[in-house]
Amino acid sequence: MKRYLVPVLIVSTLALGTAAFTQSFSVSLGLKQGPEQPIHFSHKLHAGKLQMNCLYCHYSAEKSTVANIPTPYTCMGCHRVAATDRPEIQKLTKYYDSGQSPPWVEVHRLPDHVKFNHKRHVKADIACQTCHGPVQEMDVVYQYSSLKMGWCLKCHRENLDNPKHPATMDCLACHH
Amino acid sequence: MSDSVVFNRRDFLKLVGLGAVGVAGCSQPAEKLIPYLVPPEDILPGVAYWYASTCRECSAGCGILVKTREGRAIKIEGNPAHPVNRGGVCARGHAGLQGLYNPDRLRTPMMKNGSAWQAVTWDEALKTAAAKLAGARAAGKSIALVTDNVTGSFQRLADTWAAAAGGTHLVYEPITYHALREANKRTFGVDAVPDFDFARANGVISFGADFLETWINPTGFARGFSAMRARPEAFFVSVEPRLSNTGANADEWVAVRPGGEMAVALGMVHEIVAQGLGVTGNHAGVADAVKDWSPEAVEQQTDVPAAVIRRLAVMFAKARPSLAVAGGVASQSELAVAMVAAVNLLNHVAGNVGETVRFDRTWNFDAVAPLSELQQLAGRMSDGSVGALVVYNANPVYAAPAWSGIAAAIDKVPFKISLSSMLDETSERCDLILPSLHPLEMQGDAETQHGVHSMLQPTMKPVPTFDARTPGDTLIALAHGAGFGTFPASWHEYLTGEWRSLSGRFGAGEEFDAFWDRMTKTGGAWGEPTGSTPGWGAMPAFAAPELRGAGDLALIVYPSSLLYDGRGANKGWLQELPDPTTKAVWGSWAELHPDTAKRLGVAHGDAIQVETESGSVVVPAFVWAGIRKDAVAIPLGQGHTSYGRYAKDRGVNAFRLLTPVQDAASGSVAYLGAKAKVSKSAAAVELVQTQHQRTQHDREIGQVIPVSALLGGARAAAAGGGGTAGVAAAGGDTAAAVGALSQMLSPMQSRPGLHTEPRVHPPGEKIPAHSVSAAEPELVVRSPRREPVDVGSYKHATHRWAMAVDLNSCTGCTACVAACYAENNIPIIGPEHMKRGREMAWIRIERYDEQVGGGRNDVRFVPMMCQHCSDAPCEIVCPVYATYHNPEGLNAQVYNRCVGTRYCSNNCPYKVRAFNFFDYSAPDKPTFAFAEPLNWQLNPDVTVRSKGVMEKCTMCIQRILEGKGNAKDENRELRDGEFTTACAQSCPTEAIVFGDLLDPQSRVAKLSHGERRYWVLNELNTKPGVTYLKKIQRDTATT
Amino acid sequence: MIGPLVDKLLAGPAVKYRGVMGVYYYVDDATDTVRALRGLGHAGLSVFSPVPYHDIERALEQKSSLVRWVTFAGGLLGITGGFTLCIYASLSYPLVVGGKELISLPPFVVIGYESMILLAGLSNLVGMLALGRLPQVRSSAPYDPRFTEDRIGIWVPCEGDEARKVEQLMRGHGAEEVKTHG
Amino acid sequence: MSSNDARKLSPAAVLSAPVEMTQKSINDDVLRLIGAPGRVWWTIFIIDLLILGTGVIAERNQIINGIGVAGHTRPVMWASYVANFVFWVGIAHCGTLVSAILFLFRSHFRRAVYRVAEAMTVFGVLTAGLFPLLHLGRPWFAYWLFPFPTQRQLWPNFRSPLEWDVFAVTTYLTVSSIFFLVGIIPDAAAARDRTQNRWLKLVYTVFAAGWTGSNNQWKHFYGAYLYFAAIATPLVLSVHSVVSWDFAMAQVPGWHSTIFAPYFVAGAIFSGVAMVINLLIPIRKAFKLEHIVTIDHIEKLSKLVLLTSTIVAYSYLSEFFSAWYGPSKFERDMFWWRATGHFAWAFWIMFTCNVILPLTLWFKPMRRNMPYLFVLCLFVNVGMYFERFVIIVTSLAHPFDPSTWDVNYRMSWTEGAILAGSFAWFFMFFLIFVRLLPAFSIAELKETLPPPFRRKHA
Repeated sequence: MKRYLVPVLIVSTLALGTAAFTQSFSVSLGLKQGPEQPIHFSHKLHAGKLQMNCLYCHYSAEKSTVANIPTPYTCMGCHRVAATDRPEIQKLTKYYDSGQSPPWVEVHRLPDHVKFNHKRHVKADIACQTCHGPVQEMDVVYQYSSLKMGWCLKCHRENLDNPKHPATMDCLACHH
Repeated sequence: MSDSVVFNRRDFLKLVGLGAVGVAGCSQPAEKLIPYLVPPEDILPGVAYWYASTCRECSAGCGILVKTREGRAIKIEGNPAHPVNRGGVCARGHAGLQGLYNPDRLRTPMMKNGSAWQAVTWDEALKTAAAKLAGARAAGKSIALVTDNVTGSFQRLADTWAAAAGGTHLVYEPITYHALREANKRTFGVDAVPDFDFARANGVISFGADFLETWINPTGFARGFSAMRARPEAFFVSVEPRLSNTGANADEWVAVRPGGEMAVALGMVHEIVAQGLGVTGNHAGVADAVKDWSPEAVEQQTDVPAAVIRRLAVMFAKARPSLAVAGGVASQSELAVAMVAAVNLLNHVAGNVGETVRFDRTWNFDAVAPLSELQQLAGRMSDGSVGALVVYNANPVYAAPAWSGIAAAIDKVPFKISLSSMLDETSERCDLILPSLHPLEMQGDAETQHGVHSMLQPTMKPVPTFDARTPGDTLIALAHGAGFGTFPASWHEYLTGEWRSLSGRFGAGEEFDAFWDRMTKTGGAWGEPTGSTPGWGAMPAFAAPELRGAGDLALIVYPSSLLYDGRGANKGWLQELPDPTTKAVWGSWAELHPDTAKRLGVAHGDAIQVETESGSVVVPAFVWAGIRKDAVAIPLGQGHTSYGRYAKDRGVNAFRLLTPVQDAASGSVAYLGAKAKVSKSAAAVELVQTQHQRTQHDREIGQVIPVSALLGGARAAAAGGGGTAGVAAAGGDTAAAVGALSQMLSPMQSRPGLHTEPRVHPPGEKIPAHSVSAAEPELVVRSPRREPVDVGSYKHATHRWAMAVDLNSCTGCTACVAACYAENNIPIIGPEHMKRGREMAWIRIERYDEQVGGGRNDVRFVPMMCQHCSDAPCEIVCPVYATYHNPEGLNAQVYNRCVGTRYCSNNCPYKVRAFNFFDYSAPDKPTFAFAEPLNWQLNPDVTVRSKGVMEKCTMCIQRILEGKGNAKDENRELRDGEFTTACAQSCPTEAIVFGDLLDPQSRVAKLSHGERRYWVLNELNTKPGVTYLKKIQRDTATT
Repeated sequence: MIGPLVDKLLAGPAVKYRGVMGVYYYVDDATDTVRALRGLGHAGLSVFSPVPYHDIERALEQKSSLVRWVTFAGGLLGITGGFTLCIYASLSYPLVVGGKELISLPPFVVIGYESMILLAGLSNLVGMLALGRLPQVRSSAPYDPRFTEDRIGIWVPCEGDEARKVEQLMRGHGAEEVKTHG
Repeated sequence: MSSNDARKLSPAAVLSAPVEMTQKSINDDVLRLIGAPGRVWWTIFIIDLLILGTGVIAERNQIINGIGVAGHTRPVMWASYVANFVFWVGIAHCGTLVSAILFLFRSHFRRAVYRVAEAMTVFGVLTAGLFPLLHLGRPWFAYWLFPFPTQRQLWPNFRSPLEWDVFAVTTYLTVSSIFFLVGIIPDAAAARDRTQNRWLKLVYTVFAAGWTGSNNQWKHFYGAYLYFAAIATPLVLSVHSVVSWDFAMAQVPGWHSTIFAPYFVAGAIFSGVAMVINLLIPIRKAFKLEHIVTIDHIEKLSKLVLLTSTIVAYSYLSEFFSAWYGPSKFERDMFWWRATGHFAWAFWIMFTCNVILPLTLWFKPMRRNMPYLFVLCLFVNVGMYFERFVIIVTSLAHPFDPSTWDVNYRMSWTEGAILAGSFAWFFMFFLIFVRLLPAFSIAELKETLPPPFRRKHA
């Protein structure tokens, strides 16, 4: 047994190293924890329990390359009256009154050399959850997908011949 | 890639106010932003909005559309609806953005404290200024207001303000049109600068007018000019001592002795009248007036052979309507009025007045003062009768001859206020600077052409880096503070008041607010041209100017086509764009004829000293045959002693060479009037050029087709019903056609042999889009097994993006290059690196002087960008697929995959790839090209490249993707021309056409299969996606 | 501290050898000895020499090395692998370059060829080491440093009487030195 | 008694050594080189490291600021770094040529010189291999040139000649290193058996891998060695062919030429042999090994220099001929410019050093004059460096499109420091090599001696 130990160790280290170096995982490795946000906003409550449409707040996702982060103005549309006694809402009101945006912490970050177009994907009937995961179950939003190129390509490869919304593998589509 | 230089999200939120939208109205913008063609609604991040406005980079006042993203202006394009430019923008127009985001713009009001500048608050500054103005008025002194040619409502406000303040409003422009106005007053009885309809003319003779560069309205004229040149017979002859870039587009260059233009015009008149050509009804009394100017007599005075004058006269008279224009340096001499009058007479006898010379829509230079008025002001300043001076945008300390005495006079004024946004030479001498907003940030209007009321609207909220105000508000605040005149509360109120009076004429019966919104949205109001054609008035006296001075070379000081009179010098793009004539950047030069240079013992690039009685400068010599042996030419624009990092201490200020010669009639300064002494100098100067070869060494990069072959080919095609290009030309049995054929099929290009034949496509074969090219290689090595790839994304492609570049239209103006810099985040790298050939431009204009030196003129401009070859040599050699062929035929460059082997550039026969030798996008590096806030201009749709990667033309892939997305949103097919590349959009002559080659109805497909097509270096079988159209070569000598 | 450890390492494991080692200077003496020993039926003998001597090899009736086949197999694997890699890579992400076909065999020849040589070389090395039992920590016979200088050693694994006979035979064939182990 | 006989039998025809040699004396002579280095060695070594340090600093500067610190321009996007690469690959070629091709041809004179030549090969490839990395705009991504599976599913482009380079050069480095290390095994055993220093003994024990010289080891050793030689020979030819294809496969006038592969191989041998001579002459002098590396050996090498010089000369002339006679105006202009344009000085240095000066080797006294030969070979190496410079820079500087002409490349101090550093890097290995490992093949030298026979051999 002992004489096999060294080769087994070497081989498994190499294999793991290669995997770590070259492969990404389409699901984060169990680190389903998002950053702490200035206001404890719960998607689980809004998108899950209250069944709000994603595009109600992130309205530019279907009109623009960029999905907007809602301004306090959007929030206050409801929270002028709703749940005004909660401390988090009072925090929000304070931001709103002082004319400032809460310093939200970015969860999904693409490198600058990737141009992702939200509009195209939303209009191709791809559910937000496909990439962002079950946001409606997340109390604190975390990065669900790896957002790596191989992960993007997986879907794009599968839909190359999609008759309605053909995907592309052309590099220029995202890198320009 | 390091996009960290690009604007970040937080800045964006601040700027568009999204971070605080609806917060108790406390940060409502002063003015509403009204986008062009889209309803003003919430501004979405990631979506581009367009605002109509007016370009204020020169006096022409082109209509522009400004593209904004995330609330910041990132691109300027021409407004196709605007009558001045009809869609084109020149390089200077594009560079307006670099004025907006100029890192050297003043950030706050500044007060001079001893010799140092001190930042002060607006309140404090206004209080001080108002007190000083009030003091000056109390002391019975006058107050002088000096501006550039502002026109429109601001002109009226300034006039009123100056009058109320007890002073004068002087409009100072270094380049003026006084001779034109004066001559028109004398000959036609109209004191105006007429419009010129180049498009209608069948032939143009220019007497020194650089109408494609700076003269009156270069962009608009270029559009008309290209329309004219599209007609094979329409000729253009340039009569000037130095071949300007306008002259470079001529079929013939008459290298006239400096100051001899008038004589040539009169010689032509003499001949026309003698032969009874033109409109004989206009000949009355003319023969007598020009009796001393027979072609033979003119030959004596001008070195222009009598035969040439006779030929030109006949050509000109027969090509009705034709057009003769007088301008440029030729019209800025001691006796300039006589010269312009002679050209007027020429137009008159040929019957062009009212046809191509139009007085129904005149140009507005009414308020511009000649130099003599500036001298008078200087005199008043010197004798102490001026108590305060207010300057806006004018920079007379730099842009006036030293002998005007303005600099010393300004120092004598007790208190000087500048409203400039830059610390230029004049502002530097002031005591207080109240920085003004950039025209792209402010509300206003302009009336550069009578009857064309253009709107200036703020295309973005003022750049927060700079604490500036609208000059109108500043003037009003000063008047209020000093207690003179009656003015409305704000400039906005004044402006709307002015427009209220226009609403009656241009309104569609709507409320004023609706009218105002419509005006801002569309860019202004302009009705049909009105006015009558004047008749011939008095016959003026004709006399040619005499050049004086100790030297033996006539000094020609001309405005630079990029820096103009120097106001563009602090814009990196304009410094880095190669001058269309010399391809020189970041400096000054003096042009010399090779024989003159030889006589002086000077080689190209050597330092020479040019000396007049007023001053002397040391510049590198630019030796070429495009200038007469008895002349030396220096461009204006450089030699700033302040004005910002890009302008300071670069080149020489040619205004300093001007001798005290003024137009006798108007008092404006004479740019042609001195003789200069030129000698070799030992000083170290450097001439940085982007192109060194003046000819193409028979390589047929830029090709021509003789007009005879073109007409012959058309006849043959009509007769035979088929055939294209050279083969068709051969069908014509004329000797000219055979000559054309031999010219097209040079030995280098065509060597058919046994082993070379084109691949035959079986009928019905489907060729994937990526491999389509209009090119028909003459040499295809047979490779029967080579099939286009038809898998993956390649399977479904339905477009093949391509371009057609018409060399017959290209005037070499470099507007496309500037547009590309703006659109594609191309960094500027400075002279040191330009010298080493590290230019980052994705498109360049190659210039080949095939025949220059008087007589037949053959200058070819070849816009050279990535050819997007179907069989691209660059792609094969990249080891990491950083460059590859995309399904829609584009040669793609993936920056983030590039490792920087530079092999692709080596293997590119067109040498159109630019390499990031340094980190131009890292703020901590000395090579950083986007000094804050220049980075605000960066296009967020285009990656900013980091060091060590190759980049090149993408055919504006971001626009292609956007266009395809729009079509998809609307569930329709793409329409030809619904989007185009930045270069094509900007081109004043529409020489570049972009589109889908697979759409047989597209303009590009039609042009690419037209008669004049060819492909650069086609013998290399690259199958380019860019088709060039041969320049039409007209031999005026036989026309 | 480390020094003695190194010495210990270099000394290698203590081994008990059983057999006779004869040391020769002359090649013909050694050849004769080998022939004689093989005549007596000693098959497992080894010869140590500073250079390979063909006479001795002939006397030992050595067959040629099997390394060539290992090399050949490696080369075959290399060229197949090289082409496979190129073709797989071109198909897995189809990208057109220079208007060429996806599977353009001519350029792949270079890759196939170089891979062939690389793997042939590596397998040649592996073959040599494996067949020559290298690297070895423990010699199969009592080694003498003179064998890398100018002496030839003949090792006959044997015991007891046989050893004595061998020793005599060696001395009779001109051995400079004979030593019996075990 | 026995050694006397052996000496009597020693035929002068095999080795015209002035000193009579025995197997033992070869051990003595060769292993004498090994051991504690003296003051001269240390002085040279420290100077060498200082130069190397300058090169490293220059490279660091280049990585931080960008490749622009070198003198590249558009259109001269490749210059000294690629020239260095080709130069060092060329140097590297001679070693394998001497050890493998001459082995196959049974040219016995190689035995005296092949170890030095082979060491030169390995160190030459190690030096050459640096340049493809450090000439990159983004050297930290150089690993993208190697095929490895990634989540991006992107592979290198196997159609690119640069990718061929990756395969050729790594293969060459691997195979030549193995060849070198395998050849050292028996000699390392000899050194192991002699040295008294425990640390050196440890080193040699590792290099010797337990070699005992048994008949079984010798059998497989030579079996493998033959096949190393057999595969290294086509490898040598292919590697420099591939290097030449970096240029020949491009369509740049002056590069796109069918004769490049043989021409580069000949040039590589030319410069490599010259370099071997440059290394051997000082070594044999400094270590008093004139009887092992004889004048005859050197003369044979110099004949190889002469032969390859004529091949190279022929290639130069035929290039000009085909440019002149052929149809391509671009080629014609290019070659005319090469000989008369801005870089004509480089061309004529190349031509003089590579074509004219080696003509003197037709004369025997010149071939046997060691100082002369040493200086000549230095010139040949200078000339061969300029050959690469001329091919790369002049061709790029005069491309199809005349608008890009006349932006001339000028070498920057960074490039100079890196070039000097590359020499220092090479000599650092070489200096360690001569002091640490047997610089001449003991086993093979012994084979040149007649085997010791008691009787007259039948």
